[in-house]
Amino acid sequence: MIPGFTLELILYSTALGLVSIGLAGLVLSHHLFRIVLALVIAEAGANLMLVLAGYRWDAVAPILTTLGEQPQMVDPVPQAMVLTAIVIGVGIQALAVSILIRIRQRYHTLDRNEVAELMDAEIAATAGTARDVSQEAPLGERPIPPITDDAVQVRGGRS
Amino acid sequence: MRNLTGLLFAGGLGFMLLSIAINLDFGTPTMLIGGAIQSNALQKTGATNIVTSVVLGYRGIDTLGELSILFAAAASAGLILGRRHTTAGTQTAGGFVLRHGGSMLFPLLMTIGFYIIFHGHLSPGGGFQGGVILAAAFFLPLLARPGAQLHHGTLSLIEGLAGASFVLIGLIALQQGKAFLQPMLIQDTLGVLLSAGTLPLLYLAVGLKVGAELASLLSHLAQTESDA
Amino acid sequence: MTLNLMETAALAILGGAVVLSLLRLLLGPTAPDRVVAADTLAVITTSGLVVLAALLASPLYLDVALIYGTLAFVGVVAIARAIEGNGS
Amino acid sequence: MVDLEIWIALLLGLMTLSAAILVLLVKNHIAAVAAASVVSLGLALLFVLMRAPDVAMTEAAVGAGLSSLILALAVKRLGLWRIDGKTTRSSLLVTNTRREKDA
Repeated sequence: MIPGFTLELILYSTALGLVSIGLAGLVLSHHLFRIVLALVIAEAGANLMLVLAGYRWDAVAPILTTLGEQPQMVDPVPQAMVLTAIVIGVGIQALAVSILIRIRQRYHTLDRNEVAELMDAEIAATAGTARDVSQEAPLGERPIPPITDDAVQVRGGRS
Repeated sequence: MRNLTGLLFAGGLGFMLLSIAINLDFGTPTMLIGGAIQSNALQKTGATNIVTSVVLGYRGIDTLGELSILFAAAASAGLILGRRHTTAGTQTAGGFVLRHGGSMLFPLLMTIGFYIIFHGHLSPGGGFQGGVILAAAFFLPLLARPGAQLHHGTLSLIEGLAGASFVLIGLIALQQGKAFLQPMLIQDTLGVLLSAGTLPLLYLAVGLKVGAELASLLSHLAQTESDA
Repeated sequence: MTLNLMETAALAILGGAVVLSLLRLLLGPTAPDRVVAADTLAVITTSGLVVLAALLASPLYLDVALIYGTLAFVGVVAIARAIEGNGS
Repeated sequence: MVDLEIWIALLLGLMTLSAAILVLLVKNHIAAVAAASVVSLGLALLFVLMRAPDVAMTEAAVGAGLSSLILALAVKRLGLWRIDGKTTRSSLLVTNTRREKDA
């Protein structure tokens, strides 16, 4: 065996790779559903890293099987944290999915840039102002216009 | 340009974590808190599964917080999806194998779920895992027969009662002059099913709450109207 | 610790099975190929968990295999219903 | 024993990482969901190897059952089961060419 090539190193690089892949997917993907999947991967990597923090190479699982003299055990505290983190992760995932369903119903697309553009246009139409063309050159100062009747209707109407 | 920035960000984060890793010694944690918990858990809580004694005994109020986060996620997902349900019968029903396999698997899944919940203080498992299994068991008939409905009123009733009994057990401990949610240890033999004082009751409450929440979340997701 | 013949054979067979299904998962030209490969990996994992429980000499890990075996069915059925399509 | 664990962890880590890359690269969304369930499968085995049976059980229940259930329902509700990854804007056009491009 190569010295320095330990189990912890393999586990750590797996966790590191999962977090990096998840983050890269989070920034690079253009499809919103793919972004949710990337979030799931990054979360899995973070869980692996947390459990690795309490791992001992010469220990047994933190469950007592005999009374009396106990063998060395792994740290139970990170495991208890990860236990609840996984269940909460699935709740967050369901929430993200339901938001995606709403976005799809309203804008009929799931591309990140298109959704952002449509949302911008809708906000601008509701407020009765012109849209910002780009982030670098905004339109300058805009007085808040009085709310007209059709703006009120737009706001309250379509769902 | 934007892709390049993203890749640079991910790569830089990976490099940072790697350079942190060189200075850490994984595999031999010092375990100051963990060691103290391991030597005291059996006398203080009576559970042979030390993870259970950490989740419910030492960090019980954290678990209450996690339950409320899960409740908030499920409630807001239901709020976002709304009440507009699709009409029954638009989906194709499952085939013969799926329908009868689902009916035969339902009692098996219920048994496994309650086994996992009730043995949470003795062997690996507990309320969170058992609750997930219960939710899957109740959702399986919906997968086979799309027209079927889960009764949302009953689910909210179970969820509310389970959450209230979790808090109530904590308050009883407070009333007996202990800290909130401190486990009340009844002296009995270790390692049998009815041991560890109030911990199995707390895990039963957690399991029912998680199961009811996830089942109602899944049926909301399955029955929402799709216009794709 | 030395492995006896049965354990060596079980590990070799499981490793080969994992590699083969992983190849199908990575190469598989269509989506149903990949889904079937994932299902096969779930079955292999269930038996792998049992072998790990035997290697670590502790019956505690058998519960994990039980849960995995029953719930992988539910997940794969859901994915199959999604492939079936015409849900709307 | 430790040597054996290293080899097992190497195989599982490679499986997890390649499935994670596949999640981001594959075009079809259903295949991506299947690959995500493979990621959590590898994680459950790694947790068993790290002597954490509680966490492994949670990961097995959530990753194999509930997460793929939710994501598969989402694929169905979002109508992604017939759309290739890139061409999201017109599902009509994709439906015609789906025979060739289905992957």
